[in-house]
Amino acid sequence: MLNISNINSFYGEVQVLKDVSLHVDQGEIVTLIGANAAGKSTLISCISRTVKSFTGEIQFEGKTISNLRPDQIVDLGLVQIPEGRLLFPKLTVRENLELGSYNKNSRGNRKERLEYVYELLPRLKERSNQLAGSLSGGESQMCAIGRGLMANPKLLMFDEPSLGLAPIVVSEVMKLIRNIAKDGMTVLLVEQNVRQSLKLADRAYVLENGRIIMEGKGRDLLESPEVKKAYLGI
Amino acid sequence: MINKLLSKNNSVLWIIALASIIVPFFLPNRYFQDIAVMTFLWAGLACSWNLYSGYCNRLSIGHAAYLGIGAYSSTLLYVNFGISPWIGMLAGGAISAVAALIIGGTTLRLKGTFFVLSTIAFAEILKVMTITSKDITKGALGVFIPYEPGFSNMIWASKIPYAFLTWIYMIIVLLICVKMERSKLGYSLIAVGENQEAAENLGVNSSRTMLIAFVMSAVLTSFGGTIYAQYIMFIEPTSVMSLMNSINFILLAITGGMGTAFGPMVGSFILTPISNLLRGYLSSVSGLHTFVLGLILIAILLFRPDGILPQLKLFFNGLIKKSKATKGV
Amino acid sequence: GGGGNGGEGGTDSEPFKVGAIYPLSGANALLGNQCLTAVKIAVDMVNEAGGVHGRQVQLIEADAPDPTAATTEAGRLVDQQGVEIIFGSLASGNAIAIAGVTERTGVSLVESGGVADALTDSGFKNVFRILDKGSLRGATGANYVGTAIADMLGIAPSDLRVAIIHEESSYGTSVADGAEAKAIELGMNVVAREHYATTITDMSALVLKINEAKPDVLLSVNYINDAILLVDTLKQYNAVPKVFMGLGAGTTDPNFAATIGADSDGFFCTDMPTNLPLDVFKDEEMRATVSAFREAFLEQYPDLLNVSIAAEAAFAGAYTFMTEILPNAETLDPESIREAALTTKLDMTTLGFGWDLGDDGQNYAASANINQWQGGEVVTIYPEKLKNGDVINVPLPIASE
Amino acid sequence: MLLKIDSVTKKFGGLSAVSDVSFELEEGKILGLIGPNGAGKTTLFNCINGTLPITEGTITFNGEQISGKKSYQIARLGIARSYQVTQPFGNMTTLQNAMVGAFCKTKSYNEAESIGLNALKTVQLDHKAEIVAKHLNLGERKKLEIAKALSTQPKLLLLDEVMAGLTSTEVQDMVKIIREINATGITIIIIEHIMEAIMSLSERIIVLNFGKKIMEGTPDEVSNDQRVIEAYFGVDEGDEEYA
Amino acid sequence: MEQILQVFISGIFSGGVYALVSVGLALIFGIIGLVNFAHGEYLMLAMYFAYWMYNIIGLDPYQSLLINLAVMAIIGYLTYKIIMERVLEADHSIQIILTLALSMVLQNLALMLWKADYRNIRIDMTTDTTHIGFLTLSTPRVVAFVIAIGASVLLYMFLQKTYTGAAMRAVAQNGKAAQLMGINLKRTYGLAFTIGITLVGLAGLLLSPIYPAFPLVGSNFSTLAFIVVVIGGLTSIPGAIMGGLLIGVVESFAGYFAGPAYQQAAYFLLFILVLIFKPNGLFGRS
Ligand SMILES: Nc1ncnc2c1ncn2[C@@H]1O[C@H](COP(=O)(O)OP(=O)(O)OP(=O)(O)O)[C@@H](O)[C@H]1O
Ligand SMILES: Nc1ncnc2c1ncn2[C@@H]1O[C@H](COP(=O)(O)OP(=O)(O)OP(=O)(O)O)[C@@H](O)[C@H]1O
Ligand SMILES: [Mg+2]
Ligand SMILES: [Mg+2]
Repeated sequence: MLNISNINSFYGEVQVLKDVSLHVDQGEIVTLIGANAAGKSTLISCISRTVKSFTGEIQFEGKTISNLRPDQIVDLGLVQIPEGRLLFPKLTVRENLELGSYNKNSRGNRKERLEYVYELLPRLKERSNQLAGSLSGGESQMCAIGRGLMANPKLLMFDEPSLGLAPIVVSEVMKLIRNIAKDGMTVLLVEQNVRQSLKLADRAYVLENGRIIMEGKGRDLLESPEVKKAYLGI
Repeated sequence: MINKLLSKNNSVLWIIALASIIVPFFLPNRYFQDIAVMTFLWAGLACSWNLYSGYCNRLSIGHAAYLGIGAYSSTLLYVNFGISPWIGMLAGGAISAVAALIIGGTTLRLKGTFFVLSTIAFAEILKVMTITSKDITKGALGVFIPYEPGFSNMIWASKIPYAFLTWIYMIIVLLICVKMERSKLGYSLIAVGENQEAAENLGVNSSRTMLIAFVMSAVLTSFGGTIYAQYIMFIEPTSVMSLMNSINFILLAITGGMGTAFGPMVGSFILTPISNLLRGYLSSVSGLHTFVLGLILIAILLFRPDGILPQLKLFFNGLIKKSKATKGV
Repeated sequence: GGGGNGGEGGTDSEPFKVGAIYPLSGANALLGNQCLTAVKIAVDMVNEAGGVHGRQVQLIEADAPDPTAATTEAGRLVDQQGVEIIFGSLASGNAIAIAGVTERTGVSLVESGGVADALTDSGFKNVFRILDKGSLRGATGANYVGTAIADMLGIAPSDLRVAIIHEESSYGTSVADGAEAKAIELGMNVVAREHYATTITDMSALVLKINEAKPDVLLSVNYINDAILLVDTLKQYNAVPKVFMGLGAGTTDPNFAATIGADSDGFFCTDMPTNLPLDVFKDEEMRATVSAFREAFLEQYPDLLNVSIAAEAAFAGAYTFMTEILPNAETLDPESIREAALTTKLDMTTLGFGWDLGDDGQNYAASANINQWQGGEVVTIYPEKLKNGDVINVPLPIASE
Repeated sequence: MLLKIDSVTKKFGGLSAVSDVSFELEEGKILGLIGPNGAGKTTLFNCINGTLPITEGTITFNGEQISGKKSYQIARLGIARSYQVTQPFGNMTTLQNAMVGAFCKTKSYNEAESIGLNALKTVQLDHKAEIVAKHLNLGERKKLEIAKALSTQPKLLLLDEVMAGLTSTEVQDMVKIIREINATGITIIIIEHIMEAIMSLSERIIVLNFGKKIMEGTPDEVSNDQRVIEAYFGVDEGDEEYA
Repeated sequence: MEQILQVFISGIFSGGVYALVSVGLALIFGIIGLVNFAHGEYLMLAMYFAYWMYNIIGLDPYQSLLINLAVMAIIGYLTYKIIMERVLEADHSIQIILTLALSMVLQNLALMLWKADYRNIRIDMTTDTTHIGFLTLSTPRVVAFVIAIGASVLLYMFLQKTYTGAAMRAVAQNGKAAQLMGINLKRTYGLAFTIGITLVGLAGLLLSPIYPAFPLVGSNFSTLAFIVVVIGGLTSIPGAIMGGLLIGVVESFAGYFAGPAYQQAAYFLLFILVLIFKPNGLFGRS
């Protein structure tokens, strides 16, 4: 479904991604783990085209998308839930969600999407008229996920959804991702929370210093001694 | 003292600043010397502006007010009471300090754009006050300084003493800026400009820091105002305190590089001669010279948004590297 | 630059350089450019007639939107270009700044625009002003109100309510000062005095306030744009006083009547003589000069109905100085020029008044006329010798009540 | 007692973000502060260091009442904090960032430079001393937060989620750094959602929920407390859940 | 009392035009975060354009409304494309200087091309008055007021009720996030800038029967517009409208009670008072 080949990306003179290739198939949960500053967010941003300084080829459903605008990518059904949530603080929760369905293919059935999201995340319904800026950390993350779902994406990319969340919320978020995937959505998950995300994933990639150094089934990687040492501190 | 200030990055710029005083001696006539005087004066003024606005990254578009206070204080003392402008300059500085305390006290806590626009408001109010307080300031008629050359009158027949005076003014302001850059005040000021709350949490008294810098900036500007008045020998509110003058401070500082000690100087060294020469030689089509100046500015900003100084530094660093490389071989 | 298309003069010496400094950009650009055009025409005429002391005149122009620029540009003309005379400068502030430069170098400044008293009261040696002082102009207008108009209205001067409005630059201020002093001297009731910035965009409050004071006569110093806005607003609020006495600048501008239309009939304007009929000039030669100038000027400003007073003054200053004063100077050094300027007496210049400078460089033969708009034309009412029409519409038919 | 929090309440409009919280802290200790998102942990920090005025209660530091003082005054008395959302002075170098803090206690440029450099060394950031702070990555920014705070030479250090976004291995590094800092005699309060870190560092832990202190105890006591499990840890549903 | 009411009402009506000039400025600042110091120069361009339409083709400003707005929209869009788009990410100070330079360029371009002459449009309505009870109102100002308020309300509805409006508000708060919602960032910025310029164009048009066009006419209004916008809270459209009316009234009262020389000082003083007591403007959120 998503095919990335030989991506090299630069910030100024610093090379952040080095020859990265990966693919995500229809219906999968694929996770990308890696230390801080490994380049995970950069990779996601290359896919979304909010980072433009890269070379290489990105294909989505067989079409090359590496020269489209960010909004065109969203229109194709490839949506990112960004690191740090990036809500619209002065809009209400509901307005935030509605903006999620701004793109062409979800505008039409905004009502149903909203129902769906409220059903999946009842907390948001309670808060629908609150300004997003005053939500707590966990609620903000819920809102960001809900907003991503509103776009009715074919492939949803999560960038560190568990960052700064209380353990109980982290579990909730992980469950949520699993449920979304069960509903038929494809997921690319970027996480620092290696243990939980590997448990969740069908397949996983390990990114280190901008290079993919390992790939395999989630469970297998969880057992691998390198991963244990490098990311789990065991 | 000077030795310590000659830090490695700035040595080339110090050389340029110090050496620039020889330029007026090589200029063919008073016209070009006049431009040199204006260049030094505006370099000093822009550096004074930079002392607060540049380092703290909060633009004041009202510095013409302090220029005006400096010009009017010394001139009125001189014309009415025969007090030497050298003393008037200090008086102007004191009045500016008071004005800056009042204005700063009310506006420094304002955020970004609110602050920027409030500075315009204060300058305009001061201008209106100057126009309407006819009994003291002669209002719109302006004040004319009789031509009586003499050191104590700060009036000379030749341009050279003015060039010295404005150059010394510029150097003093530069020294103060460079000294401040490497001091607690400088660090605090830059930090406040970057993130006020975070700075406070590191023990920076942000309002005090800003106020001190703001007052220093106003006082230094007003010294320049006195020199300006003694040089032009005529001041009137609408031209001295004009918005255009306020804007000129910023034009020079940003063109050269805001928030660096030498940036405003570089800006003035480039823009002041250019704008004067453009006006001198493009007057046959009215408006052409300002039009061209505007285009030049737009071009600079679109292609070199950090100002010219960083570019210049890169250039010099390149030179230094090259010379080292050749030596190595 | 103009000048020097060579030809019959056969002058082999260097050209005689003169400068012109006017605000060609910025807020005063409109009149500044007209003045420059007028000076250019004067230079062309002089050159046609063989130049000055047999030398062709070369004009070098400069733009000075403010006094600082005026200083620098005066320096350029004097020190870089070597001009001997500067024509200028419209704005009094610029004139004073230029005088600062010319004073140190002995170059003459022939001023035909700035009216501030300070220019000739400050002891400058090389400043020669052909037109009247601001205070005198204000006084002339106020005097006419106190003497003639009070009579026409049948109100004793001491019962006459006058209001003064002026724009707040040095021009407006100095003229209004003169007017107020005279009005008080004549015992009139000055019921209001207000000033405003020319950038004003709405005069409702001003008009309402002035109207409150119920003036019979409004003495008004404006530039053109604000003059029109003022009259429009007076009309809207039905607050036109019995007599409107404009004091120069905007109210004498041909655009004033052209824009306001028939309602301008009866508005007074005190100014230098303007657009005088040719027959007032003293001889055929002068008539030819004036008409040639007017023609040449209007050719370049086809939209204008008449030559503006600022341009007429600029022409008169330059032309008179080059054709009447300089020939009387033995040589073209500052001393002789000054002597010629002060000793030459003329009973008429192209402005309609004479040339008779005091030691201060002020032309004491200059005096303002009392004019009135009639049918879109400026008609001179006073002084008697220039008079070419009778007063109409006192009080104004559109006056309130 | 180095720090004494006495019935502190902080209200935002109707919302009590911190409500009636009291505790004491001895010199030299590390205190953990946990609780669900929005429990009021960061707000409590903001109250202690004077960023926010408190609504009720008193805070005493080193025997001196500090509630009501401005944050720069409190910083000078010896309380420093790091930000959950890092707040570097983006256009200054890493060293200059630290020096801003160092000027809190000295006027001398050279002294400030050496204090700053030391702080950077402590957090292992000295190799980036000349890098402009906006170019640092998240982990480095977190370290810079600590270095800035350290360079004010505090007695009490408030650390707000300095480990969020780090992998376990990096977390262990950071734990070491914090221990070292503590070993120099600096008292620490630490907020963290990463259990492996907070459990191993803290001697005592305070749990906040809806602004109230619901529990105070040793790591063991806290992790076995039913209220805390319900409110914070969640019931461990085991591995199978994700399959 | 009647007189005071008259002063008040004439203030309100001149405030309508200020509001319209300011609304465009507030929109551009609110959405793009760009302080446009060249705003007044677009007012000038529109006034010149209205003048030519009247003088050459014989259409009065109300007849040439649509074509004038279209031209202003094109000019606005071109400015955005050629200049503004390149500095969207630049520092505030760069943007300020850039727009200042742009204003120098436009003012002097006008001077070069069209001379410094004042270009008046005299239509019958120019000096017409409308009477309501004992109140006298200048008819063109009444028209300007009504259209200004109407246009501002339309703009507000547009922002609140349409997809594109929502996109603009989103972009204003977080450009990157908006992009991730599928919003075309640059196009939205371009649209906001274009609408802002079109609105100031409308203001110029409505002003043209009462005020002449000349190269510096913009500067007579732009400082004022900034004051209005700040009083209104910088980014708030209703704030700009209320700010405009407020300034109109203050100016009017100051002119009447203290004298026209103090009009400017009065609104600057009001401005400072507002900032002292409400540092984020009357309608601004902290
Ligand atoms: N806008 C930028 N300018 C310069 N460098 C950047 C920029 N954004 C990221 N970098 C650098 O690129 C590298 C990779 O960053 P990236 O954010 O992709 O890492 P990450 O794997 O997502 O890390 P984290 O776990 O901290 O989110 C880091 O060294 C970072 O400092
Ligand atoms: N300035 C403010 N105005 C209004 N409400 C606020 C403000 N700051 C915080 N709050 C609210 O106070 C509550 C406590 O917030 P706080 O940031 O202290 O939580 P926290 O415990 O640090 O959470 P997290 O673990 O997510 O960082 C939250 O509900 C938050 O929305
Ligand atoms: Mg990341
Ligand atoms: Mg927190």
